[in-house]
Amino acid sequence: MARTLSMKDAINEALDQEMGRDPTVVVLGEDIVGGTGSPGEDDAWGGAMGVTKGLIHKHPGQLIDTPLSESAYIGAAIGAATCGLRPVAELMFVDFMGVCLDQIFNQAAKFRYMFGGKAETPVVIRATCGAGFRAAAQHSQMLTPIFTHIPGLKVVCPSNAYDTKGLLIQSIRDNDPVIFLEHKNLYDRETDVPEESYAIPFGEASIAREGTDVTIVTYGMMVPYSLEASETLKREGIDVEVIDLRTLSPIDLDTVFESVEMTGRLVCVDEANPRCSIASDVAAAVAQEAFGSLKGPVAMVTAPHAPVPFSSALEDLYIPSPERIADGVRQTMGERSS
Amino acid sequence: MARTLSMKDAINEALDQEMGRDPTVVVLGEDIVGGTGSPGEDDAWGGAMGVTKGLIHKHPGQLIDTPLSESAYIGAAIGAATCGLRPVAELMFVDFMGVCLDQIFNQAAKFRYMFGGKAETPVVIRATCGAGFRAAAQHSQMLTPIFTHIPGLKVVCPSNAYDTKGLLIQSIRDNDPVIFLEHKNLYDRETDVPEESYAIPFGEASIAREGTDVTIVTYGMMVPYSLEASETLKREGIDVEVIDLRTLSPIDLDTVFESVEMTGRLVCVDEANPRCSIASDVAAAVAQEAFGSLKGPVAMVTAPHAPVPFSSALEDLYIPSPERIADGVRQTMGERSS
Amino acid sequence: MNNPFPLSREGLLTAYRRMRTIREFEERLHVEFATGDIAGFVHLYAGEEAAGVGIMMHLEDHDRIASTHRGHGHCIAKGVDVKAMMAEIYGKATGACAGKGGSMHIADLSRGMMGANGILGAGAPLICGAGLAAQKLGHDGVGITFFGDGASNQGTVLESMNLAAIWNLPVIFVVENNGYAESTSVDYAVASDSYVDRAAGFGMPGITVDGTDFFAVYEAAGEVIRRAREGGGPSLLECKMIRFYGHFEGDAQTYRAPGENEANRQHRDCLKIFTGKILEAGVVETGELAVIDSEVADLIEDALEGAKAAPLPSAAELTTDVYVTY
Amino acid sequence: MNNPFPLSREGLLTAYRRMRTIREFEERLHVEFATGDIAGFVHLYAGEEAAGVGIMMHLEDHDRIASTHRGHGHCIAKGVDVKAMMAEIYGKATGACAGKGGSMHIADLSRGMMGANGILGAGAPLICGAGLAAQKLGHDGVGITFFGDGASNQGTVLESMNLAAIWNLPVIFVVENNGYAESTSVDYAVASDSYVDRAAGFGMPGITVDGTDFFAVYEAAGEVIRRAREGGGPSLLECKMIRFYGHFEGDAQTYRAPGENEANRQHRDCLKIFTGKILEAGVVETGELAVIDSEVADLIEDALEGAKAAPLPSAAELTTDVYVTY
Ligand SMILES: Cc1ncc(C[n+]2csc(CCOP(=O)(O)OP(=O)(O)O)c2C)c(N)n1
Ligand SMILES: Cc1ncc(C[n+]2csc(CCOP(=O)(O)OP(=O)(O)O)c2C)c(N)n1
Ligand SMILES: [Mg+2]
Ligand SMILES: [Mg+2]
Repeated sequence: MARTLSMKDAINEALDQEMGRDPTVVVLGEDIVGGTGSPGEDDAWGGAMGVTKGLIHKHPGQLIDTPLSESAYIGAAIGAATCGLRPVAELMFVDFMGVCLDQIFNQAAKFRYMFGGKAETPVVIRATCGAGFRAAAQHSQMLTPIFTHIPGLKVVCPSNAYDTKGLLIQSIRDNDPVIFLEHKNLYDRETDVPEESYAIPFGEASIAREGTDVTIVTYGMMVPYSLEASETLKREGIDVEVIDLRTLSPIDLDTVFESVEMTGRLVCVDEANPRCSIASDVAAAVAQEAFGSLKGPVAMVTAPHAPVPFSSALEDLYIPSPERIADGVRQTMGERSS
Repeated sequence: MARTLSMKDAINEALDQEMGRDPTVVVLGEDIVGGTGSPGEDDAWGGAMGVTKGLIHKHPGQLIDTPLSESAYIGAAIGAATCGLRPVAELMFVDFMGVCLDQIFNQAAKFRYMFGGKAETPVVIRATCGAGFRAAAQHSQMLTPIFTHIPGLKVVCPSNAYDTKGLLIQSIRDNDPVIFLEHKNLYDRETDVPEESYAIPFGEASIAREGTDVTIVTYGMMVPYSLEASETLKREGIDVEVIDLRTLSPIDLDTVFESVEMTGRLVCVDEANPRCSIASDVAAAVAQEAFGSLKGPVAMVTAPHAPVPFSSALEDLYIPSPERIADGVRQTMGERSS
Repeated sequence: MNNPFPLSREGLLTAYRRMRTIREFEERLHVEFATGDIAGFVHLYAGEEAAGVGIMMHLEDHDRIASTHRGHGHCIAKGVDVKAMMAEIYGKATGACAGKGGSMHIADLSRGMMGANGILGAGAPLICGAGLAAQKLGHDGVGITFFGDGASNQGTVLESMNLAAIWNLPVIFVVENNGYAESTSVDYAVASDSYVDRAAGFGMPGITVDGTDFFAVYEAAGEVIRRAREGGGPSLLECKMIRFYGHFEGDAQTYRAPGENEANRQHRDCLKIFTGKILEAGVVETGELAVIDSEVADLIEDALEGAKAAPLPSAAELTTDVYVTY
Repeated sequence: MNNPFPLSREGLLTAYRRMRTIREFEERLHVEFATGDIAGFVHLYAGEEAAGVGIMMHLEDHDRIASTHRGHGHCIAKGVDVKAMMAEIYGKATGACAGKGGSMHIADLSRGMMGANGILGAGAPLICGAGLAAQKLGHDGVGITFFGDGASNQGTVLESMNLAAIWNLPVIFVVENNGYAESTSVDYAVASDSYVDRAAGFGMPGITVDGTDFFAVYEAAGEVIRRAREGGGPSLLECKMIRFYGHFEGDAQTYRAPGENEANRQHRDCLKIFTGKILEAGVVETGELAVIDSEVADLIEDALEGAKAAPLPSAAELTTDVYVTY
């Protein structure tokens, strides 16, 4: 019988299995064990969201709590990756990238190229991302386009527990620096997840829903939302194909092009801000490479060009909703406008 | 008789005039005066490129050399901007943003929104950008898409001395945080620049060359390169319109759409890396808003998805050249492919 | 009547009112949070009141503070409107930030409060800017940045200490050392034995005080603030203190020793210590404090009711105030 | 023959050869740069040789260093191939980084050289990683990060000192204090009077030595490296030194006192000081040094000729090695 796991537990299992398989895998971050130096229980937190809870007892010595110095410990993870370890560093919220970005984008991302191919930096940087937690402007961002822009990084943002396990295992085994973004509002969602270890290759989108009328290209939290929109649209007689990119860099454009060739209509859905986004990236690629297949304008459904607001009333409007996604799709169903 | 100035001198003049006009304008950065605390001459550097040379003698007390602590002094400029100063902080190379990005993107950019409209942060962050200096991967980046992605920032990247003076004056007078990016390979290029003070409003692209067959949308160093390509293409009978965006955020899409409506063909040229770039941003906007005007696929001419290489042999290939731009244009001249 | 304290009777009562207001505000939030009515991350200042108030008693509106994720106490001590704060925490249109900021971003520049901050250490560079502005504009304002023991290891804080020292800025670096960063002990995370040593490494004087003792804080803060105002440059002030609740609401606190919270409440409650002293000295009477207590209770009750009843922001607000000019 | 030095005759000659190689390399680059043949930013280590070599004499290939923008000396002292370095500076396919890195990014992980770095202070976190790896993999390797007086104010460096101390990492923080950051004086930019104080603020021992005195550096480095290897944790080592040339090639150096460079060359040339001592003690003879000098001159000449003659990278290289796997 199939076993279900939450995305949170899938991450825990992936880390557990990889640490068990390879003693050079070390996990470090703020309170990822918890209680270090404190008088109470050890394993007191397992990370701010409890994702790494319980691992320290299975792999003592492979998990390390860090001080609140992201440049130092993320940089240390990167340096250690060039010295024989395979570190998985947790950045509690991706919003904190601003205090440690240099180590990620000028160091880890560029070593191999700058050093003429003579470096390998097998580091994974895990971070939570996304809105919907009432966590306001500095704890709710996607920032996926920023990492995707940077050559030398691989960028992963899974939409479900099954993919999460397989992609995290791949990330740890991969020899390039990987930014692994976990949407906090997906943490508790469950899917079937096999117990055995498995890796999902990078650069392979998955077709979350097959359809023939319109192609939605998206990732992360917007995958379930797009699926929800598709159900609504189905009742209106619109048959939507939903492509889950899974990895943003590398990106699987072939799957996108194939789908658009069939449907002729494209809606790019992105929880990130709109300018220079994943949505615009995909829309532009199609306008360049698959223009001839398009029956009409592409649509983009994204967050507005604004920080994430705190108030539930505003945050609910901020996040692209299944309704707004459905509207985007309906918009593309008009005939070619020219 | 018209007076010509280099872009470097145009910046110097804009700072000079604004500091003279308003004593709350202060300029700070590393070695922007030079020689502080040292036994030799003061005004020893005027910044790494000599841009601020001579200003300290005209405006003593309004220029401040900083220690090599970008988070601290860029953050101080931001904090001071909320306390009645109008600081212009120099980040020597935009590539150094990784050590101070939090202050820019989570603080300056978000204050006004997070505080419910009750903050003004009139700060300008000047930085050099761009390749062609044989300065390798950590001193040659554009990074324009990263700042453009972030709501709350205004992003300027001028292509000539005249615009530079007017846009820098506007940046200093503007009450929002402005990222002002100066392409180091444009510094010595001269244009006519009026002596009197003038401001160029944000969000108004300029048509660097009128043409009817194809629209090139670009900015910065790629403007002169696109103009060069246009001259070549003219001899082939292709009449190119070149749009210089000047400000990337806000962006003047109306001018882009109008031009594409006329030409039906779009080439987006960007010195930045391709993924989630300004090029893809503009291409996507057109595919969404002006799709009906397009006669065929858009083309994008950008740097490759790679860090900037050191060797002249590689760097010359890295930067989109007039030849590659011309190729991009030729590509769009084929008929609609569908 | 003999007053052995460095504050007048009125001063003492003002300090008490502020501390009591913070305590009441936080205790009520703790209860309300448990009902599920309050969203997001809420970090309570209860137990730490003497530090914020002891320092802020020396400040005027033209003095600036840069606060932390645990900012309610700093806000109240600096004079931010309590009702606007409460409404903000409830995400309402009448909030201090029109509902857009929430607990972690309450600000009121008109009162010199530059914002709570969701990014550890981020206030340190900003407050250097406040100090720089005071210097350049020629007024005697000072800037105070608060950060916890955990945040004291952020590069931004450390860079700013050096910057403030070489520019001789009127800035105070206040370490609110409550012994924990989330679940992690300060003994593990901070390498030096003493923050005074760390201050010395950046060429500035440092003082450590018992942050549960209002008077100790008040006096030390008075000294470093006076020095800063007079052009004597920055200082570091470490307040050793107690956080009564978890890191944020919802924290099970298993990292604490058994009985730790109870012992703290009993022996190290800064408010009890303060009232004990002023009552014992006979400078104020129990009845006076009781009046304040009931006024404060009413204020917080009002604030809560007001916040609950207030309207949510309208949809149009979603995209306003990203920029001053568009 | 009586050898009063802590190194054998061979050790002394090796040290001399390394310092001489750096000096020759840099002096030749200075000349070649002026011809316009060399592109980009070039920061010369001439004058500072005793520090890099004095430290690196204690290191093996499994020890790691993280260098700076002024990295040629560290590379040579750590054993990076001089010809590959020169070819790299000329942007050639035969360069240490296949021409993709240039002067500011020369690296050779096989020799434990983790790279020159264009970002000030960036090596400090990276070297903590090297120390962590040594700890976890259970070998006795140490990590040394170099940074200048200017870069000593970077948050990354300061955070890393705390991290190294609390994790007891086998890491040494070497401040190469040449008195200037570009044109700006260390006296202006660094708040504390002494780097030893700064080290104390992060709970680690610090030593200041005269970086123009090879033996002073060698002994102090020996001590802190030994301690680190034996599990005694990190230290800070400040070397006070002289930069003979400008910040980068092309710097007019008007910030210096008149005659400063000449006086430095005359009285504070670490190479002259070293040879003076070993010759005076009679441990080596002038002729031996002359042989090394001419061998080194030949090596650098070869390296230069090789670099000039080498092919540029091919166009296909533009997009290779962005990733290990695509
Ligand atoms: C740059 C950054 N890193 C991590 C966090 C997550 N975080 C928020 S509060 C906190 C603990 C702070 O501890 P401390 O500074 O001692 O303050 P306290 O909560 O004890 O008042 C952490 C790790 C953050 N907000 N910003
Ligand atoms: C983060 C960062 N800020 C600024 C620079 C520009 N920069 C390169 S070298 C240098 C001066 C460094 O001085 P110091 O650390 O004393 O080293 P030295 O050049 O004296 O060896 C500066 C400001 C940089 N490369 N990186
Ligand atoms: Mg704390
Ligand atoms: Mg120096």
